[in-house]
Amino acid sequence: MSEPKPLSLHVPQPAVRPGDKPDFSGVHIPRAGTVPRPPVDVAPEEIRDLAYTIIRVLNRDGEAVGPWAGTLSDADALQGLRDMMKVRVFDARMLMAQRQGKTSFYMQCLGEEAIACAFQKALSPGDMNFPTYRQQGLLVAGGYPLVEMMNQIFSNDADPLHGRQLPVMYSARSHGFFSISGNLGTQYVQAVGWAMASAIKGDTKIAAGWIGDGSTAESDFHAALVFASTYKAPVVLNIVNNQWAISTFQGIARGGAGTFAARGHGFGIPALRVDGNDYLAVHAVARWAAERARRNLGPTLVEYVTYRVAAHSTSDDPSAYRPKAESDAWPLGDPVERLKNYLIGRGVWSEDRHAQYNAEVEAEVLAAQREAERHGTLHSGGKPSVRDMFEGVYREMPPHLVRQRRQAGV
Amino acid sequence: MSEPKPLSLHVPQPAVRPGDKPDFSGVHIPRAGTVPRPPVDVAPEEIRDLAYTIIRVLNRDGEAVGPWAGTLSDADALQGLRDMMKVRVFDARMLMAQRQGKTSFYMQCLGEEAIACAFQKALSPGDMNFPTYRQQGLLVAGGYPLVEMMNQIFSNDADPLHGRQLPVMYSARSHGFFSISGNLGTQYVQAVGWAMASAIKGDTKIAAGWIGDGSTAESDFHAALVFASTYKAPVVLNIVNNQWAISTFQGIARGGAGTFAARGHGFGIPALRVDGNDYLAVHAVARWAAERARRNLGPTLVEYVTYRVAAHSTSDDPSAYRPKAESDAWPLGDPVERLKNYLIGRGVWSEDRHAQYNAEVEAEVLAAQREAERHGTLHSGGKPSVRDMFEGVYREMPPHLVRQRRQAGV
Amino acid sequence: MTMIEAIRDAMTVAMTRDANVVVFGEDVGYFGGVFRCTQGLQQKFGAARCFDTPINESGIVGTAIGMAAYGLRPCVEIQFADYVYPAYDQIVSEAARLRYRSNGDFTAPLTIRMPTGGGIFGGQTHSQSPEALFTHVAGLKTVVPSNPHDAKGLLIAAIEDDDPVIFLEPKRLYNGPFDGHHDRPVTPWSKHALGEVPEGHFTVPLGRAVVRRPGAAVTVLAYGTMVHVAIAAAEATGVDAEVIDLRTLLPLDLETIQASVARTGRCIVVHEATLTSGFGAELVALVQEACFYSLEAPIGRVAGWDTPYPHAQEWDYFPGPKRVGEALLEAMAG
Amino acid sequence: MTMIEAIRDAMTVAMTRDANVVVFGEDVGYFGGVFRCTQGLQQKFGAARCFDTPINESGIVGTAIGMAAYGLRPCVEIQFADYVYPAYDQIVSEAARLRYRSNGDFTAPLTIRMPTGGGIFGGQTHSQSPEALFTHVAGLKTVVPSNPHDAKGLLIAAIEDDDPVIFLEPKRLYNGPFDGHHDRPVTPWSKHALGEVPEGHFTVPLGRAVVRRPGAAVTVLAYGTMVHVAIAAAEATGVDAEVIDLRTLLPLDLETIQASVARTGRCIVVHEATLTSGFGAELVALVQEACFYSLEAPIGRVAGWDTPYPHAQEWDYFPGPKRVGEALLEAMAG
Ligand SMILES: Cc1ncc(C[n+]2csc(CCOP(=O)(O)OP(=O)(O)O)c2C)c(N)n1
Ligand SMILES: Cc1ncc(C[n+]2csc(CCOP(=O)(O)OP(=O)(O)O)c2C)c(N)n1
Ligand SMILES: [Mg+2]
Ligand SMILES: [Mg+2]
Repeated sequence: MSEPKPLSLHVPQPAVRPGDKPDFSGVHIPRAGTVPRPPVDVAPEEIRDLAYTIIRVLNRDGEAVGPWAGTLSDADALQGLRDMMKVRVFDARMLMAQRQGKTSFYMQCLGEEAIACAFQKALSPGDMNFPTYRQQGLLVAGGYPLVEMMNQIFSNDADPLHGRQLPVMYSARSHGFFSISGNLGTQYVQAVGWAMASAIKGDTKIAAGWIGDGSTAESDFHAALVFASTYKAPVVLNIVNNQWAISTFQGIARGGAGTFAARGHGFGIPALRVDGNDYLAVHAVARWAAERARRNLGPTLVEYVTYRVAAHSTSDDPSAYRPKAESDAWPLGDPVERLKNYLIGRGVWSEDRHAQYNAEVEAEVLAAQREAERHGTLHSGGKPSVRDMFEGVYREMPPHLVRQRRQAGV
Repeated sequence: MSEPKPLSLHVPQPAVRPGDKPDFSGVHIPRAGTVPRPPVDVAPEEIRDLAYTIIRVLNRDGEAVGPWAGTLSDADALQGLRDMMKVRVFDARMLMAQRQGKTSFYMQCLGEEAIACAFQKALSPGDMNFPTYRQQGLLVAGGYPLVEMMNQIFSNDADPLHGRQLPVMYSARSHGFFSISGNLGTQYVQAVGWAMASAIKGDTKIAAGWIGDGSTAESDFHAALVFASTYKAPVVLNIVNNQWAISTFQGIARGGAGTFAARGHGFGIPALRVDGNDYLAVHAVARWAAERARRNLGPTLVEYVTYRVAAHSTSDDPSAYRPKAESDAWPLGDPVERLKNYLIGRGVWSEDRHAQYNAEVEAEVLAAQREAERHGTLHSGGKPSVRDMFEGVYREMPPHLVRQRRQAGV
Repeated sequence: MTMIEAIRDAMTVAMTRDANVVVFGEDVGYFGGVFRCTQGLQQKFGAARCFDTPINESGIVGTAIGMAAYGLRPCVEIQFADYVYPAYDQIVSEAARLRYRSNGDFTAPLTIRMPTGGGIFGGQTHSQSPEALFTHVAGLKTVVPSNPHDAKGLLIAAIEDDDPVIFLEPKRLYNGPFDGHHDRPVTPWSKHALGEVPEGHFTVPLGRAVVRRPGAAVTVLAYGTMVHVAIAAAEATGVDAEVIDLRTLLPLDLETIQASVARTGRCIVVHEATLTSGFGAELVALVQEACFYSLEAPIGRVAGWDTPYPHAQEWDYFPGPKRVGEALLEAMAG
Repeated sequence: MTMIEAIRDAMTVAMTRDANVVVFGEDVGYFGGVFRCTQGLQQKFGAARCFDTPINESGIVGTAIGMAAYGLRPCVEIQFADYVYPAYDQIVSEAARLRYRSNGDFTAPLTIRMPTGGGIFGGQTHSQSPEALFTHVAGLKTVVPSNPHDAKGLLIAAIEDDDPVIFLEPKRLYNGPFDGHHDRPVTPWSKHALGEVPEGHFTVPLGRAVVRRPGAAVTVLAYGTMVHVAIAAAEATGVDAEVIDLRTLLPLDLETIQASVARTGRCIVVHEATLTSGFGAELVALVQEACFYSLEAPIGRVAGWDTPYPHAQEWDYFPGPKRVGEALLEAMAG
């Protein structure tokens, strides 16, 4: 070997930064309908390709095409559209409420509505999601009352979590929605444990873990894959790749890997990549993965390719790190628009009905907000009690907490 | 879907247990010389197959064959044989010393000598290994004095670590050997950081991380692969798959994955699997991976397929969890025997010279032991001072430790 | 019964009574654990209820939390307390807060067993006593038994408890009481009254201390191995010390402590963990607050030095009867 | 200068003087950190010396240890102290013990910065004060500045220190001093004497406390945000309290503390972290030992309640001037 040259550190950079023209030429998008649909009991090594492509159903003309099409009736698809619209209106109102000081914090899922909304429809009662803070669609599509969500967001006196949790950190066992943690990634391996428990008991329930592109770098992602792989846990492991982790582009977490889905290969876990802005595709893949789990065939890793249109949270301003117009250039379009066009094409929906439903849902959300606000918002009206702050640390309050509560005069 | 059937938990089991006949029919071993040798700048996705096969050079007839052969002169191979023999004799003596109560604990690498000994020869001065407790071969092949190793093992008054560390937890910066930790996996990501530092500084040094099959399940394995992949760190990431993690067979850590090497694929890291009992193959692959790192081409993951012939440590008795004769049935044979036969075949070694060298090395090791024992063993003779217990917690002793040291009367 | 047998017996009883109790960890299944505490459980209850895990402590606790949320009662083993740190996030951020943050919608009734303490020449990564890292965390209970009887009763109580419990097993006590005289032969538990362990189901309730040696001159607060060391120190010095075995660090039985110190007017606190920010600091803070006007001398602490646990200097590090005895005499002189 | 600017300035100075200083963490590179503490550093020093990392705290600290062993001086950011737990093993088992276990063959001169404390309605995962989890660990130094001047001087000292330093930045102080009166408008640092920060290189040595408010009646031990709260409580109650800003928790400046308590005969300890096993317990234990015979009243502790940090009840949780004032009066009455 000749005298070695100096090494240098490779630090991945996104294609563009503020001021640059948005550029998604690096995102390879196959035509809708072109990716095959294997049987659910396929051997993982036979479908490695599915981790490097994008499963898509809705084409540019708004038609559902290919082997993954046809999992939903028109009525179900209509319901999906309504769910997504409701999530979007809900997000917009809560964003405004935060700006008005009615709560401290909010997180939208703008542009990602299809993923949680469609996934929820692939589950059965008793199944459990282990979500992140960006899966409000699971609750909305699952019929969880909007007013309860708002009560939590406002930390008011009807907040089911008694003001203890940051806004949007819901918990709803009744609706298959595990308590959200502020710590990234921890829920992923808990989902595996929950699924293992179902298998240990000989039950039929399955679990779904959720994680963001950035958070796949967390160590509990690995723990989850290791345990899921070893015990063939009946779990669907979802990765929502919305291209950004706060200010950090997905290339930092992905590194030299082609895709996040490919992470499954090292574990023998079948991995699929799907158009996250295509409600029909998401549903079809979710159903496929859920069926695998239900049939004791083990875990599936699913990467949803989407784009985080809004800021990370109300504490964030993305114009500091990415071009303002980047979301408009996102090549997979808008999930609501795409499903709307499909349903109009099917003759079961129209621009008018869309506008009308939007008005209805605005009214519904507003009514829910009025009701929630009757119970107070963060800085005015009803509040959870100070006593509540001391309750629930343990099942029974131990002596030292009783002393402290007394000291606090409550 | 029809009514789902009850789920059940899949708990992997080894093929055999104590009392059963050893069975390695599941281990697929390709013929020596059949696996191609790609150029070091190959695209990782083009060599995925190398993670599912075994690179082998020495065939059954003791010949070096195929594209990975030829990296070592006869003189170097002879040195390799001597290194392995020395490690083996050293291990045997230290095991005995532990049984005699001269130390509290010892760990052998019986059957795995080729890996560390051959790898060390692929590095250059200034490179750094981040080893586990089973890479004593790195030190021996690197020329670190046996007596220093023994001083550490005996925790005597010449122990370079002043009695602070468990036996075998060496540290030898001068010999490219990072301080061993008792906590599994932590060193793997530190190796990546060390390599990144070399790249940041524009130096030419590379690092090597070491981990066992069982420990790949640890989360820091993931952290290491994520960071190595993202920053293309100049590091060789070694996995020593010796089939066992204390009492746990490798199937528990590997789960549904075909091999441990395959874990690299999800990160776009080239992954190779090599016959860990074939000194020539280990060296060839190590050199390939080291060259990649040195040429700033990034990390390589290497899985060494081997077998832990001895107990996990002196605290372990493997007859409780695996057949006694399993190691005899191990299809990749013994590394010392294989290299010996090769060298005899080459006409540069003989059974007699082998026996003679063995006697020499026994004498050398015994002499080293005598010298070490002059400095004491754990329970007799010279000891590190109690004062040493208080030193080195910080660069300068803070007041509270000064107080405590005084209190201890030293 | 040895402490190992008592712990195994506790799990057997719990698993027999409640099909939701599951046991897992590294080397815990087929082999029965490196200290053999789970020996035979896989054979008895099947591999779905007692199994080996991959070596990932965060995964062990994380899956246990998921299982507990499902309705199981996992009792998991961390092979050594020194290896609990990779699981620390799951314990602190998740298990400890799940009930609170979900307002009881989900709970985490799990027990995390781990061998703790030194005295076996295990060096810095087989000797640690990390209890203070758990007592600082709201939502956790922390238990340290000092003998087979309590180990069984406390472990059953821990498994049946609806909150997460950290269960620290002083490994130096596994086979016999240990009073710090490392140069004397080990007496087996079979020769000790607390080695007599009732058959079947019983509990030692969490949160109750017990006076192990009554005395009038000074109160010694101890737990685990140090209970035996404290008794030995009292015998050796002849100081009429009252030795309290805390058994549960959190919730703490402050009443028993307070009653004793009010009587004796003197107190020392002993533990094997490093001194600074150890659980002894909390004990001192509580006692000086509760008993300020009865205290006749400063409360002394005897603890591990603020260094990593060394290998060769193990017996210089370990706070043995000599150091405890000196502290007793000092408390009497103060 | 705000505290954010002071911290940024410290890193700029350190990076300018020593090419071995590197800075990295989540969102730390291009964007400059969610609190903007590293803004501009990537532009100034290049992406190889200031960069964004994958979201893996163990990876951040683990690679930093490797780099430090190589010879660099990494100064890494954990986005919130609440997210340090995944890195806890690397900190406790590795960084803290590397020098000791290798007898100085390898060392880990690294600084781990993290925003700490509540007061921004961040709920239980953006409000924690985990300092006691570090002070219990031999081999670590732990620093908590209370103002821009000290933040800069201490951070430069930390980066230049040859041992691993945990550097906790009270986020509620980033933009102005905060005395717990959350309903009053924030005064910016530009109006505070300690907002005046010398240019260029200077250090505030680790291990030295400072008296922030002289007084004769009672000693208050505080650090970070609570220094300001304590001063406000003293003003409000009229108690002639001496407020000591510890600045470094470990090594601790016991001399300054002892001298003060010996004079005042009374002491209270305040921190925002949960009470039980908090660093306050250690302070109480040390003070009662060192000053037993001068103490005229029990040492009081004012701290966060032993619950997770709640969202809505933030100001009921936060140990504000009212509670500290009560403790002052109680100490005077005791
Ligand atoms: C353990 C931990 N580290 C860091 C954070 C801070 N943090 C909150 S969200 C976030 C980015 C997550 O990105 P991604 O996983 O892609 O999810 P997304 O927000 O895009 O949905 C970070 C770094 C955290 N909450 N927990
Ligand atoms: C964090 C941590 N967990 C558990 C252990 C206990 N332990 C020591 S060695 C070992 C098995 C490791 O097996 P493997 O990685 O295959 O390496 P091998 O011993 O076979 O070389 C275990 C579980 C440890 N040292 N550290
Ligand atoms: Mg994202
Ligand atoms: Mg192994």
